[in-house]
Amino acid sequence: MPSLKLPIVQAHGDERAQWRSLEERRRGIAAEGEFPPGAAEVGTTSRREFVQLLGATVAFAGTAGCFKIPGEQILPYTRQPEEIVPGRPLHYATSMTLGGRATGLLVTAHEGRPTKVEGNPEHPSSLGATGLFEQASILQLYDPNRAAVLQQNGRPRSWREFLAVQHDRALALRRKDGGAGLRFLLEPGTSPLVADLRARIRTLFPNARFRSYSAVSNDGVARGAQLAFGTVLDTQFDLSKARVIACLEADPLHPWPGSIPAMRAWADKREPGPEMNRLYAVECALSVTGMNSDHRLRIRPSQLAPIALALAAKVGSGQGLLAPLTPVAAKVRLDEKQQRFVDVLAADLRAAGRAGVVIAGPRTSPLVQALAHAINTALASEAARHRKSALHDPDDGAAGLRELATEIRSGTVDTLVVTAVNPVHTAPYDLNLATAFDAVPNSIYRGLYEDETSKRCAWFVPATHPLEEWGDARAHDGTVTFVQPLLQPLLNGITEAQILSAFLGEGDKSPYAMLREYWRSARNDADAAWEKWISDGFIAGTATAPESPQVRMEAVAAAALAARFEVPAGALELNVVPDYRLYDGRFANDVWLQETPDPVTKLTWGNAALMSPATARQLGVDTRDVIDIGLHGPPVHAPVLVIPGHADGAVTVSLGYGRGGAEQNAGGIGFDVAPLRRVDAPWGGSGLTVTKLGRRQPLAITQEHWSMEARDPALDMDLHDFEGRGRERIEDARAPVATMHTPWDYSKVQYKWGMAIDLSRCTGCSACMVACQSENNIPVVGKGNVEKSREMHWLRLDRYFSGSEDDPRAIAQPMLCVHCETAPCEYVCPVNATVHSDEGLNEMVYNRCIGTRYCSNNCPYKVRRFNYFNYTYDVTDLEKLRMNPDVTVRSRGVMEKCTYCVQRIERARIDSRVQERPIAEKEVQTACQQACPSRAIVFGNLHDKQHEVTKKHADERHYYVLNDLGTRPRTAYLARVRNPNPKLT
Amino acid sequence: MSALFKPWTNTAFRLVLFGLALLFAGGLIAGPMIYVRSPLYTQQQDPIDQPVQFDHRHHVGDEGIDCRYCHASVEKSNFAGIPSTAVCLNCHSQIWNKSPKLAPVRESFFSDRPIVWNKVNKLPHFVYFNHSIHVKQGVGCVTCHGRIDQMAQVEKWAPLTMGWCLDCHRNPERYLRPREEVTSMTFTPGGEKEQLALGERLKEEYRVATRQSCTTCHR
Amino acid sequence: MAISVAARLAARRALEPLPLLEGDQDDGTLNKTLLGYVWRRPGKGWLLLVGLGLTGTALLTVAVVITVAKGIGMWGNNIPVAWAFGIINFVWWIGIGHAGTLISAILLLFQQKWRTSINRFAEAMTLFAVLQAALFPVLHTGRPWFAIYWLFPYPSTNRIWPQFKSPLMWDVFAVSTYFITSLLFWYLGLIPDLAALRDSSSKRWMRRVYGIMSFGWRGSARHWHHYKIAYLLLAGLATPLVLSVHTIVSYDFAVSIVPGWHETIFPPYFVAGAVFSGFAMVMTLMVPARRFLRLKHVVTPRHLEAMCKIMLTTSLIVGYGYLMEHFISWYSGNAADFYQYANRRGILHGPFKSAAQDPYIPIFWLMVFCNVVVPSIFWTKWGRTNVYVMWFASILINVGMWCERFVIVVISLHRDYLPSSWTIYKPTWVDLSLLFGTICFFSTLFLLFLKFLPAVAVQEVKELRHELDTEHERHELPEFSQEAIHPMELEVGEEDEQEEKLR
Amino acid sequence: MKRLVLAEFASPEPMVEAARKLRESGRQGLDAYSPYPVHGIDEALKLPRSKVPLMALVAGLTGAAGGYVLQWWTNAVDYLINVANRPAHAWPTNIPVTFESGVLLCALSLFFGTLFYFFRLPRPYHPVFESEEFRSASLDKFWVSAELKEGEDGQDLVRTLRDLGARRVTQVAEET
Repeated sequence: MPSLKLPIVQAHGDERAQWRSLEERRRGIAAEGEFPPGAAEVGTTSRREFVQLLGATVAFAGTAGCFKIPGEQILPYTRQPEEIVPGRPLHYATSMTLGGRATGLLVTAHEGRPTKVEGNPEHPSSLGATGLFEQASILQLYDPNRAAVLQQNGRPRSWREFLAVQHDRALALRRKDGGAGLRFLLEPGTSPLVADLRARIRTLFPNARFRSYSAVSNDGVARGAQLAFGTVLDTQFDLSKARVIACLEADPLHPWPGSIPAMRAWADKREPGPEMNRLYAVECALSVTGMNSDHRLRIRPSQLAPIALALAAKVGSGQGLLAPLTPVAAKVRLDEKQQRFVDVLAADLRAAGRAGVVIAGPRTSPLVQALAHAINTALASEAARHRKSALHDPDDGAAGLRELATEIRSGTVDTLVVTAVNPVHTAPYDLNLATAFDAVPNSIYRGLYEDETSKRCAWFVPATHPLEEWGDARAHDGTVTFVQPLLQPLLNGITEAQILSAFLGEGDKSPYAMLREYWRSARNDADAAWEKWISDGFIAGTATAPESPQVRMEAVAAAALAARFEVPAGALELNVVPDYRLYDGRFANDVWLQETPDPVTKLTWGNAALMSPATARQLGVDTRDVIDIGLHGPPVHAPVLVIPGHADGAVTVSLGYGRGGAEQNAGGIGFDVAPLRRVDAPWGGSGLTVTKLGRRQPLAITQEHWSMEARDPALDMDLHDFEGRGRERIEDARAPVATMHTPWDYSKVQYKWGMAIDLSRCTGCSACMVACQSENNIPVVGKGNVEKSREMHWLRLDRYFSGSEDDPRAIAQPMLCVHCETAPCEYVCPVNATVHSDEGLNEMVYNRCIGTRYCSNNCPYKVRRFNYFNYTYDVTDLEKLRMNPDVTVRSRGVMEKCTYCVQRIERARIDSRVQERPIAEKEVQTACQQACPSRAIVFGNLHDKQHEVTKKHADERHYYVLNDLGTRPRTAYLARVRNPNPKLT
Repeated sequence: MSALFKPWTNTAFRLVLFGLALLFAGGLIAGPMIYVRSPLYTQQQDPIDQPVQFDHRHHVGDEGIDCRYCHASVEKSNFAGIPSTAVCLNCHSQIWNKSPKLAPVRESFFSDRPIVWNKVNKLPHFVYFNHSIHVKQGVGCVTCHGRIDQMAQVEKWAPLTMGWCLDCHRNPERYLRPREEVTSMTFTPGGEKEQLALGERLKEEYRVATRQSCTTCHR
Repeated sequence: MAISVAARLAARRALEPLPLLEGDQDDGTLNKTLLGYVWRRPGKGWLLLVGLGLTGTALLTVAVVITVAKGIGMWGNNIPVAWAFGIINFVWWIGIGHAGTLISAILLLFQQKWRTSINRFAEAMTLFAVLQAALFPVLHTGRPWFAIYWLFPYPSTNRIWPQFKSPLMWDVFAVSTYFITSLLFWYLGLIPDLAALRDSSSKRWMRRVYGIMSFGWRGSARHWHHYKIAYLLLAGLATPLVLSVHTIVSYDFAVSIVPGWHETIFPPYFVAGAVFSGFAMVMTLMVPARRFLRLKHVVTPRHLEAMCKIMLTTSLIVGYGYLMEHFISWYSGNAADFYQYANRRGILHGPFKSAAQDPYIPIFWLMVFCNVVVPSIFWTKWGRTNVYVMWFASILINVGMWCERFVIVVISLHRDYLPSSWTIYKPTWVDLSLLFGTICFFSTLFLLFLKFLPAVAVQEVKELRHELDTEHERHELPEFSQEAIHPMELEVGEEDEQEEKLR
Repeated sequence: MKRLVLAEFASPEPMVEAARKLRESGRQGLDAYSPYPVHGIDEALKLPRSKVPLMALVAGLTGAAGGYVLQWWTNAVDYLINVANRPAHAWPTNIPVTFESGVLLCALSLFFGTLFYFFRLPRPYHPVFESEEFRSASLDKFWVSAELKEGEDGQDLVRTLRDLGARRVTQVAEET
């Protein structure tokens, strides 16, 4: 019997106290009142869960027929925690930090087992939504590859041993020279608790040094602010105030840490009409933002600065703040197309005035940043918000690493504490960090996995997962946010705070105690407000106040003058970007993210050298050809992926692959780009060498075909077109189709479920895909099966290109079961395994399915997925805990597809009927809807005239995909309307 | 030289053919269909041993303890709930607190290790049953679990096949009872006719809307 | 002016049909030639072929076991191409299985005398072909252990029934009915010959075996009395049945909405294709068989020629089908439909450039070549009388018809409505061994049949000879009985060569 | 115990002739045997019209009706489910199965009915098999059999048969 210890059951000592306090303070939807005891079964595995997994592992899983149901056992609690009602999920507020920016979360737990991550509606950086990373973190929590053993040079050690050793050594260092040999390399953080610990360590070890490092650094921001304002400021953009948005290599429409509010604000202003915003993108590789832009200029990275300068000069046009730039800009040479773009954009920005904003990407050069700041200040843009950065250390990319490396080589470093994620793998190759780390006598690495870095460190300390730890952090706007555990560390993880406290000689202090004490000391209202803070997940009103700094124009102009723009003609340029799915590689072992297609390239399980069709022709290569690419360093083997819309003469590669750690899933996937990065040029440069190896390599791409081939599933039109001919296209696409059958009468039933997807809002970020996977226990099929196009995603994002291959118009379309009222899949099923419910859902009954796959053939949307193998047979006990107990784990040989999250509907239905009331409007949300940062998906009862979904179904933009087949879908799509500048079209 | 076959072969041949036909019809069709309907397959009346000899006859019958005292989440959750050890000791810390029969209970409580019960009413993993709604709509415990108060050792009483579920979901009025009588082991409205009358009334009153859509139970 | 006698003879010769039986036959000689070989010891060639067949059958078993044990994932299928080799092979074999019943039933109703010499042979082929086909519908499901009984309407404890609107349910009934009926039809015809074997055998135990198999048939007039009618009725029954079966198989596609499947022309064109491939397979097997079983005197060039003519006719129907599909796809103005066929032919793709780059285009053209171009050789008398030509042609036709099913199943699916899901299908080794394995299994069964049962309906041939005698048909054209030997003499070379092949 | 006189003829015609003569002479228990159906023997023996077609018709109609009712009852009555908004009882979709089930039952009745009912087979033993020569009946010779009454020695019958052109006449007795 697979059985794992339930933290609540084995809780003891002051841990128990925490759990109690925490549970009293849980926020959530669990029914009120006194709860008499109930039972949980088999450790954390709930009854449903357990039987499912048993079913899934037993051959012939899902048999209703020939086999008796095997014996089961029930393990009730000995003492029942009050609020736990077996079979009823609880919801806890916590948060997850990435790049030092916390996103507030609401996590669902079944019998103490977190199973699903949602956004915290009140939290400023979540607004109820989540990105891919947050959604996928639940899988990481139960990752069987996670490190579990604290070790010294490979020998297991206990935490207390570690404390003892380090304490003595630290004391020695301190006596010697005030800890001059003590170095900390931390993950960029904003935690007030950690800040406090650091301060106290400094007082003990005056000569110790702290640095932070993350491969995905925002170094441009810091340096740019330094240049423009003379001080380090962090800039956020409130796009609700913006009508004209210019993105210079910026990607605000993908849920990077802290960009969810931007996505929401942008989407809110995409309703066709005068208030509609307009998005310009200037970038090298086609980005999510680029796909959603109204105008896009593709440029080689080296061309960004000149264009920014030209733009600034043009916006200023000789007067006001930007005047000094006009003479400098004279040296800029733009081709006719770029010139035109810049002119029009500048004019548009000037016209927009306060409603205009220029966003420079976080990794662009300081000059570009400064110019953007200058323009925004000149426009008095209301969208740009400057705040003091909440980060502990300046975000200077790999610069800190370089200093550290030199210090180590000079032999001054005795003890090195690393909590930064896997620097040895992500650091630019010219630092040769691996050998440097070897030279440190007492190096300590805290990580989730035994990765490349742990191999180089004397001590390895397993890290806690965010869902296992007590802590705090600051949101993108500085709001103090709390991290609250949903269970005790499954694998003896240690928090960053614990590691730091080890050097304070405070002994083994629980993270909870530390946090509690710190806040008690930090705020005098802590005792009174503590419960509210924890249950809210953050302290309202703690956002950092915006500042309005002066731009040091002369400095900017000087920098612009000094800048050298010309690049050797014909030189190939490299563009390194963080990966849309793996970030910097820290999520490389998260198979959900590995199998989520890249929003733009639709590539899964690996990275590739992206280039434009023209460049590919010029280099004589094609998709899947393996090439050697090198930039002043050892070359790396990379498969080519030709992608329309990429800038010519440049190659884009992404971070995070080619991992060599102990993570089984990440190993051997993709190629490592570190050899292409140097400390002074971490994001690429010119002079890239490419040699064709004459070898080909399979790529797991989920969508090979780019064109819509005249079927127009995704309607995409310009504003003026929408007021004219386009409207007819939409009306055709929703015109009723003649039928022989009298439509089924749904007026009698209380609920008529339907969905609406607004293509104007959808950016294609793919957060919904991961949310769906998490909610519905969707299996991962692996690279080989994706190559055979057997991916199982119930919800996929189709990406189409139209127009020219070089400058295509791209659109993303979420495609999931549209629940046709006259579903073609149903009448071909010989065994009634897919039929209609009384409320009009297209039901898929796994246990009746015999897998003829006829339904899939007859589904014009191809949203049905087939279990070609038993994808769950090797799920470990640990992973079983992750499964959603409300959804059947499908066995081999059965069809599956989107159910409109029927398990949520049924739960709500039963609750509402037990409480003798109708289901409330927001009570049933599908997983995809809940996750969507831009609120593109709406779901609900079409009988409810007030419901948003009903309104969307009446919207003038609504239509049905493949309407002329007469399938009468329940999911309506809202045509995408773009707002191009007439002067550019 | 006589004929190829003896006269008796005629009869033998026919018998063999008949036997084969019978074997096919019985062994391949009728046999299995009878088997899956028999307790042999449905596991009704299978004796199931429990770590503690808990006697429902005594607790329910004699003491008349309400089902919900132990199966507490039956009105709130899909799962009726198995009492935690603490609940047992609510009483048994006072009475029978020395009884060797209860040794495992005390052991569990003090060692903080759960008692491992064996499940009696098992459903396949793809079936989602929810107690709360059934209790709310006036389906008596006894309707599905039988006369627990007469079982020394609880056994599966109903076949729990889909057909059996549908019986009630198609005409609930045959089984409904007043909410306050749900946990009663002995409630009866009288005969068949009274039950139907009562059922029809309660169906209206409780707005019972039994569903037969697949996703009601399979998700 | 007067026409010379020679010329008149020549003219008559051209018009007169070739004889159905050659040489001066009587019941005795027929018994010797048609039953005799059953008692002969199996030849080396036969043993060799059976050996090969069994090896292939073993491979088939492996493929089946792996498929059931690991899942359909072992095949190349994907989404959108959820059906591939499994269904292709199914339709191909079912199609082949049509000739037998057609020959024995329809030709019987039309009183075509020439059927008698080949019907038993063709019926056996039908049975074994349908047996191969029957393997796939269950095997290709994801959970065969349920499919095997959930597809039948039996009262289950979960009260749920099959869904009779699904063409797959129609398939279940059609295929099983077809197999059972063909089996009974074949066996009923076999009974008198089994009795003949019983009585002509020298070994007593063998006589016992055949005695039991023939249920003690004694050729009583009272039995013949019912027998004739029963046989005729079964034939009358089998005729609409054989047409219905492939019609229903075509519904699997025609009833769906997949572009390239949703075609009203499918039923007739599938039936024609089935007859086409069926006759091709009979030809492929008959040409060598009549040589090695020494059946040339009963299976004469006349039979071969008749089959050639039928193949020619059906190939024309099929060809017309292809043409119409493409024409309508353009005429209807439906984008998805037009793309579907443009993508098959690779030319005349209109605005859809991508349609010209499909990797499956050669398969389409191979199909056209084999099914339309090759059979047109039968327009010539030479093509219809030269066994080399018709033998190789028949093999090519089998290939072509397999390609046709590939074109319909795979090419249609891999380019359906939403381009986002378009993909390419590649068969795996399991797919290939399933195809190859069934071919081997089929040949094994067939070889066993040839060895242990009379390949020609002896009693019917005897009856035919008797009729011919009484009609004095042979007396009308004495000189032609000489002439008619001609085509056989031409074959001498070919016989040796074929014998070489087997040794 | 049953006794038979068997007479072998070289060709069908004399056999038919002999059969007719014997019947006209009012002899009971006549039968004829041939490797293939022989023209004219039916009326020679005055065999009644066969009931096989009737049986086939009844079986076929039963099958078809059963098939249709099955589909209608299961899909439209017993468990009515909304399948793709199609009518629960859609007669056009029922045609194929109706037809097939009709054919199936008809074919089964034709095979087993004739074999077991009309032919009274299986019957591996029959008095005629007592004679070795009778083997030719399924190969190339034509036989007539006549039953002998109680106490009849059958010499005259043998003679008449010889006169009718029988090449060989034997007498067999049913083994008991």
